[in-house]
Amino acid sequence: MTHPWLPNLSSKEDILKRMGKTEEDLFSDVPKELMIKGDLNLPTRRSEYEVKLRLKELKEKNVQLKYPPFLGGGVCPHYVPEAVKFIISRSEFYTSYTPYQPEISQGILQALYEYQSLMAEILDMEVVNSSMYDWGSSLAEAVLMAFRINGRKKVIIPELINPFHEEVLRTWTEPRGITLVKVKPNEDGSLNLDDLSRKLNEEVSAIYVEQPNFYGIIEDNLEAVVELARRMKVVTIMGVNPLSLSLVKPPGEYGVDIAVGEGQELGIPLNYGGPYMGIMAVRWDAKLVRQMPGRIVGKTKDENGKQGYTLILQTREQFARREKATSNITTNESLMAIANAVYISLLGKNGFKELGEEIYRRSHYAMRKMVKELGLSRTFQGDFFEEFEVNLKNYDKVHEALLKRGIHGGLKLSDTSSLLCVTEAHPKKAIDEMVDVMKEVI
Amino acid sequence: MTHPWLPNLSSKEDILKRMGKTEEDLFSDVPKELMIKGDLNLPTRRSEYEVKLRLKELKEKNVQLKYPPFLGGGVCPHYVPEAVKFIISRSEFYTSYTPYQPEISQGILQALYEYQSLMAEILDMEVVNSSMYDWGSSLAEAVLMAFRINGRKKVIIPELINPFHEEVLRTWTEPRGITLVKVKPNEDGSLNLDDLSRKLNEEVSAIYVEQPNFYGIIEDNLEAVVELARRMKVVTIMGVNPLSLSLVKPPGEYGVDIAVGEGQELGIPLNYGGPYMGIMAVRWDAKLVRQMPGRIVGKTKDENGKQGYTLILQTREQFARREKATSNITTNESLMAIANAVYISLLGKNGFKELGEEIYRRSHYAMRKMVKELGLSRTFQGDFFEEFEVNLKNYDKVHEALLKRGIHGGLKLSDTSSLLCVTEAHPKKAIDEMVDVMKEVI
Amino acid sequence: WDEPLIFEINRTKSRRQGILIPKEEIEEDVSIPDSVRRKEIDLPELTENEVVRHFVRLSQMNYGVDTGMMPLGSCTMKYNPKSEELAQDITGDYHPLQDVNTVQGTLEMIYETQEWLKEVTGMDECSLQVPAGSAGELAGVIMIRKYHLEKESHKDEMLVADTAHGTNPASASMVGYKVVYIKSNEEGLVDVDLLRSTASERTAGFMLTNPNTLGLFEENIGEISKVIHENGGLLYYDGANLNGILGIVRPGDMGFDIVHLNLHKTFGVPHGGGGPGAGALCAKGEMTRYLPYPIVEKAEGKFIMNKPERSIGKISSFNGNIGNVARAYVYIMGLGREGISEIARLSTLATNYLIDRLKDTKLELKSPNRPRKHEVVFSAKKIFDETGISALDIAKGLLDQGFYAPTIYFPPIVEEALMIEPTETESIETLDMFANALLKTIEDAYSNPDSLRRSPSNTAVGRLDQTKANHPSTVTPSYKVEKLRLLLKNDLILK
Amino acid sequence: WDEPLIFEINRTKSRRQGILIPKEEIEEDVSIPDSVRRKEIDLPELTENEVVRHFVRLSQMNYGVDTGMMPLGSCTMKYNPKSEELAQDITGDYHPLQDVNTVQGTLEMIYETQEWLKEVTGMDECSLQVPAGSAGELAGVIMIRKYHLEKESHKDEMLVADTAHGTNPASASMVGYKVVYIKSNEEGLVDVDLLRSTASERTAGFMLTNPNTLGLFEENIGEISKVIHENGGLLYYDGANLNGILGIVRPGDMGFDIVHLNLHKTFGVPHGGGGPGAGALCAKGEMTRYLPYPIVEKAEGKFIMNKPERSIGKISSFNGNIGNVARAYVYIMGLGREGISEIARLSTLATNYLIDRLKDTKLELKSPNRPRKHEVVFSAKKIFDETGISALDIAKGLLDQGFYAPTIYFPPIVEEALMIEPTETESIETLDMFANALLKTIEDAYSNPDSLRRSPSNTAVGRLDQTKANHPSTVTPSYKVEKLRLLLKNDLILK
Repeated sequence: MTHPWLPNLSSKEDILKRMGKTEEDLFSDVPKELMIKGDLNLPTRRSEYEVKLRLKELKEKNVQLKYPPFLGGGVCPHYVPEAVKFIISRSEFYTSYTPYQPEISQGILQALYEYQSLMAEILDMEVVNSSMYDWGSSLAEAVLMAFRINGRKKVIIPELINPFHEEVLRTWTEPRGITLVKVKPNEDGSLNLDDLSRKLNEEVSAIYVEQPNFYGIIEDNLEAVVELARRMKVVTIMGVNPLSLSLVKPPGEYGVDIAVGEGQELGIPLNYGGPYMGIMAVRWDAKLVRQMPGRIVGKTKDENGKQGYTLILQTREQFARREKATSNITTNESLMAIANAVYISLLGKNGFKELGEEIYRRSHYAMRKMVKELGLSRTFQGDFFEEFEVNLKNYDKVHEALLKRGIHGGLKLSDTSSLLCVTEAHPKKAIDEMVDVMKEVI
Repeated sequence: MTHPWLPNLSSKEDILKRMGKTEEDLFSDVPKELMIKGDLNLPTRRSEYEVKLRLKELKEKNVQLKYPPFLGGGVCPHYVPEAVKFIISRSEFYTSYTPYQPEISQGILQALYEYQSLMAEILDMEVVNSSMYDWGSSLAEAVLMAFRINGRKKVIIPELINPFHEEVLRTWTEPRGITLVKVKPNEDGSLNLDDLSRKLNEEVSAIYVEQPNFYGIIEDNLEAVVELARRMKVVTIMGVNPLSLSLVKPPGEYGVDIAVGEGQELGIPLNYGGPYMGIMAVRWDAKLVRQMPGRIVGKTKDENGKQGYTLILQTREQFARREKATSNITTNESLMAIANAVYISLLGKNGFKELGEEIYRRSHYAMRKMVKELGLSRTFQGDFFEEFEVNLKNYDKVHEALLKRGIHGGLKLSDTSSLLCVTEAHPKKAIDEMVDVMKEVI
Repeated sequence: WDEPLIFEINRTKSRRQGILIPKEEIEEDVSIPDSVRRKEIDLPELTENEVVRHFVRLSQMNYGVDTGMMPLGSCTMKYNPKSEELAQDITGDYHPLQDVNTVQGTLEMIYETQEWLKEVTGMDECSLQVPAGSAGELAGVIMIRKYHLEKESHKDEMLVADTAHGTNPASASMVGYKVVYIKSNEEGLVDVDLLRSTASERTAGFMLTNPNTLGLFEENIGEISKVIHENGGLLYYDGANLNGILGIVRPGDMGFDIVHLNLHKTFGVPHGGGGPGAGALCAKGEMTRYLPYPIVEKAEGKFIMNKPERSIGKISSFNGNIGNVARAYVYIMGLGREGISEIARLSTLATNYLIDRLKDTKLELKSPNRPRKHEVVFSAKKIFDETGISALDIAKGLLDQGFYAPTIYFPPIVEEALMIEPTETESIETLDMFANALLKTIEDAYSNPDSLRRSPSNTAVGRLDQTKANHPSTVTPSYKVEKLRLLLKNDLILK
Repeated sequence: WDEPLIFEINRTKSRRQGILIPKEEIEEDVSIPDSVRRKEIDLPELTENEVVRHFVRLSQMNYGVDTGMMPLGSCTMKYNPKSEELAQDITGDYHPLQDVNTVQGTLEMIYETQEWLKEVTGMDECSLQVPAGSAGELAGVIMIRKYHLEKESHKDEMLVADTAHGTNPASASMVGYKVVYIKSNEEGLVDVDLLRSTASERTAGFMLTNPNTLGLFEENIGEISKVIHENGGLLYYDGANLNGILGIVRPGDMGFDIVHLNLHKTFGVPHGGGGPGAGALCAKGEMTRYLPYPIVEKAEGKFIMNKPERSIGKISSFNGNIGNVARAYVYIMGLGREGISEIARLSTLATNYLIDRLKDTKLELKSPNRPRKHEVVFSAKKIFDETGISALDIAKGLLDQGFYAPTIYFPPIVEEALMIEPTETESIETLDMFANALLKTIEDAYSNPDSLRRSPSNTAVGRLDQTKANHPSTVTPSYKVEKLRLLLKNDLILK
């Protein structure tokens, strides 16, 4: 037998002979009764072409939509430039490992340093790690971090928190006895500061706010939140859609302690759930930095004074500290961080702003069209970025009608409520067509 | 204005200022009356995403076939492995130029040397150039080469020559007064040696044979052809489908002077007409080598005795010899030669043979099924490789019926004749389905 | 070469952009009030060419499996077949919250992958929601906790082998367990007697890799399983080392209750410079009820997303790293039953071949007569004692010979450890070259230690100043900090 | 590093294969008779990993536009936007002989490209059937011949400027024309008086590039056109230098009858290490009837393939390099009218900026006061005379500084020529770096000529032994020859 991925398959006997051993010798320590008998119930090997045909078959079982779905909920359809795909397809990057040997890993180290630096500018925060799994896990780690810092067990979150991230937060923190307390929204969907003040006390470890929140609504008084938190020595955590920071104030300007977010919207495909890209950043404060999980790349010099990059502050990590580590994370989302870095570099100062504005305009166009032409209402009236909610009489009916035309509408929040995401990936004619179809059934 | 491909667009004025010039100064030598006035009638610039949407729109105007078309005629559908695509997408290769500076072009030079070497093994000939445009142009160049060698103007070609290549041959050689004489086929489709003997005389510059010929038929007596030609000092040119050489004798074994052929079937997509890959090789004979067109890479050493590769025998080429060059070719198909090299390396000794056998088997299966189940006949009865012809009552009717099911049948040779190509890219069920549909209309 | 930082390429600061934003004619103003509006941002301004060239050059300063052998122990740096990239076709453009009726093909792929992983692990159910191995571990430990809570058994200790990966204790500790280490015996295996005396009603579980990080198969696994289960504990399998037994023996058959897999190790998904990977978390019997969701199931000919009855919830926000699950799917399909059954045989063969090639050196080996599985850990202590050349120096010496270095100083129970995992995808020729390079480095340790201590010298940079890198007054984690340092004339201390 | 030849990687000669062949269960024997059956073949036996790693390593030993600036004169090595690769979607899988009804989208793309190229050249019709520029030239000269033949005018001379690309005379000669060179005047332009006295009824045509290879615009083009046409000749435009006037002036408006374009130069198609490129051949008035076919036309809302009335036929076997035509399509669409009109402006700006940066050196320039267009040719003769450092040495010196070298020793009318074409895609910063590198090299010519003569030293190999490479007793064009040499104990002379 021969197989394209197994070079020594056909010379196994020769090699064993050279060693004076048999294959049985190599497994003599495995109890006979445990060994697999007979064939595994797996398909027979396929040639690459047959694999491709199988994938094609599967793809044909998926519905080919006419436009990207109008779905958000934390990740959104965007156009990923070819240059981004090209760079992360460079196999020196994608087949490499965590750069524990910096001398022959300068490429990925510098690229990750650049990711950290670019994200630092976007967030306006000094220290960004080189990735967590996704927004949800970044948030969970941030809360665990706050717990390590102040030992308190209550965490305040907004009622309009993204429920997907909230669930991850619960899964990770519940075992440590951390409880979540929710703050009501105002009528416009923003955080109700009175309710927040009421719930804030000395048992509170951290306050988490989202910008924008799950309904896409832009929080307009986060200065007050941070101020309140500071008085109670509560750790402030801000979750951001980094793309929204093209238009709205970054976490650094508010002086928050920790920022988390999702990098998917900056050059990463939807991937039916992942890989995504958990952003995590902290202020320039040793207490925060030393409690931050994840890998960080820093700049230094080599023996000859030449500039170079290396992993820093590794004493926080699991392989060195074991049970005392700041996190168990090892495999992260490095390649996605590079995708972010390439995409942000391509956008640049001007493109980043233009993209934010175009998304803002298109999503507002869609919302206004639905309100005007379909007479739909919104539960919360605040200004929003990219995502917005509308009330429908019958979500399912609309959804089915749209699907029939190859259009996937918004996310079902309830039988009468839909959350839509509109980005630069949705041409005007896609929006118009969606509204037209909706008109027919509403 | 700013454009992603034009770095100095926004700083044009600054740069001009640094030079103390205006843009008008730079074009002061262009007569005013010739200068373009107003806008060119071109579309407005599109963003990359808009380009992608336009391409998608165009693609949707094409018919999405269920299986690769059963079309040959010199190029055939095949599976191109991902590893091949991956390698020729390495931009150090595809954005590079003809390796005139060997010191920083060793990669492409070695890759081309490997192409030459791998193709030399397949053809069993010593000297292979690093590509012509396609089979047709290789053939034309071979005939011009023969003309340079012996100054004679008659060229013998088989009646069953590939007509697409024949036309290229005519276009290129007619201006030089070269005339083509055709040799009849035997009943089985092979070359009629008697007819050949009759037409062979001292005015003949070259004999061209194809293996297999346009009807896919394997020539079984090429020794005799070469022997006849040798007696008359006629240059022998053999056109080959290199994939068929997995099963049939290579040109080198026959001792032909020049081999030409098409590399498309070894790892190059159909590309709706090109890029393809013209193969050209000659025997180890100075007279032939010095008259060969195209670039050749050779092995040598550097000043420190280190092995290296460089372009050789460049005195044949146009940039040095101008009107006395062996050809005007400059841009060739280097990257496709590398695709060939990667694909042949992946196949290896065993895979190459297996592939040939699988294609042989599938195409024979298809032919026999049509003969048995549909009662179709073949004009020529000889053994064939990959392509075969069948007689139909009504090509158009069958073609339309197949197209309706998303199947593209063979090539129309006449109202009652179809040339089919069956390769490893056509699963058995595709063949079966085609025959079933044909059954309905025959 | 030196490649400037991306911020420093466009030195004339002219206005450039690397991609055009599509624009529709829509009459909408951006009406964000000034109080929340972003003012400034310092991002590069570059054309596509500048960005591409920059990152292409960076890539060339990086070493991956496509460049050469990466014998990193416990990392399973195997070749990643190019066809895996085809899998993006059924994942890339799909939103995780799409109506399941629109993604039946993708769900079928996930379902099949689950089925196949169940088969190779011998477990009853698998969840692919965990985005990496350590996330799987975390989820596994949370499952253990939840299970015991529901059983109302008070358990606060997690047993961990002293050869375990650092993630094991870290995961246990994240969930609030007290970590109790089980020291290995002389042979490098779990000391079953010690285990027996340590295990108690406080024991929530035992986290184990088998083969362990020394590459040794825990042959007493049957007994270990018995001890743990008798104490009401659960046996947890760290799948990082599965490559050493894949196709030979299954965790499920060895008595493990929960297994996490690293699809980026054992199942050929590329490592991406540290990630993304993909994980799987599999469980047996009652434990399947606690798995993270969604799990894809088949109901009336349709694929649906299901949540196990007592599921611990979600460990990442959506469906897991499905893009990489699809790569593993291609990998398993390409190998098939025939290929999968050879993985452990061939990776084990490679390891033991290397041991054979290195047996007459000063490298030392615990239990030299036991066969290794996927990896082997040598001690360079003798060399260090005799020449002052450390495991680190040896690692750097290998870099100069065109190889990536083995894992060093792990596991901690071996002094001057060199942990080597060749995998089944390195040819015998490459194994020989690697052995020769290591032999030459050892020779150099004796004949030319000074130059070895200064290695690597053929690399983009030499050994880096780690003190400067980590010192509060010089630590530089971003360009923003560089700029601040310049502005504050270096008076920026991390405190 | 040294990368072994692909034949020499699997040294143990074990049976390996890099890709599996799909196999169907079909009962068919391979019944080729022994007399024509292939016996043996010596091909490598390698796994996918070995093949990929080999070629990845080779790629890293290669320099392309994605690595750095390639100022090759007359080659127009501009950046190739990555989005061009998207175009494969509408070409890759389509067979050239498919029913045109099944490829309407692809035909529409071809049609639009034809239209756009007509517009930018000012010609009446374009054929995209020519696979490269020189194939276009050949076709163009065949068209000229056929035209004259049909007019029954006896014409056997083709005029060619002495600054012309080598392809011009070579193409003319392939068609059987006698080549007559028109010497340039002092300024480096076509000597119109000489042209007038040389042109005659024997003149079939005049092949010209404008701007010429010195980068100078032939400002007397109106007069040149008049002279040629008065003699019944045709004016042929070699499009290699179109980048210097694209968007400023059109060949059609200058009086050219036939134009070939190199889509891989002017229209951003990658050069592929020497090819594939793609060509276009455009004609005006009566000459359109002779163009190679197929040409895509629109008829009753459908796209069809058409053959011009008096077409010379086909120049390549099928439809031309459509895969690359599609890349050019994306390039033009991405730039649009706004971008296309800036190409010559910016490429000319870059050239003249470089001239400005290099003006106070020992490099000499013909007609220093005339602006250059897309390229400039310096003479290093003074440097050579004063230091012995040749244009070749300067070129090699640049390699050591991370740049590709300019074209050297061309055009032949300039001694020690350095022909530099920066293109519009190199940033001002890169232009400055290149100018600095050239300045440094010139300085080295005076201060450190010996080391410069030994350059390059930072490259994979040093200067290569060209004598050995080309000598009949050592010339080695394939591994087959290497093997024969070994077998015959080196007694293999090419004679």
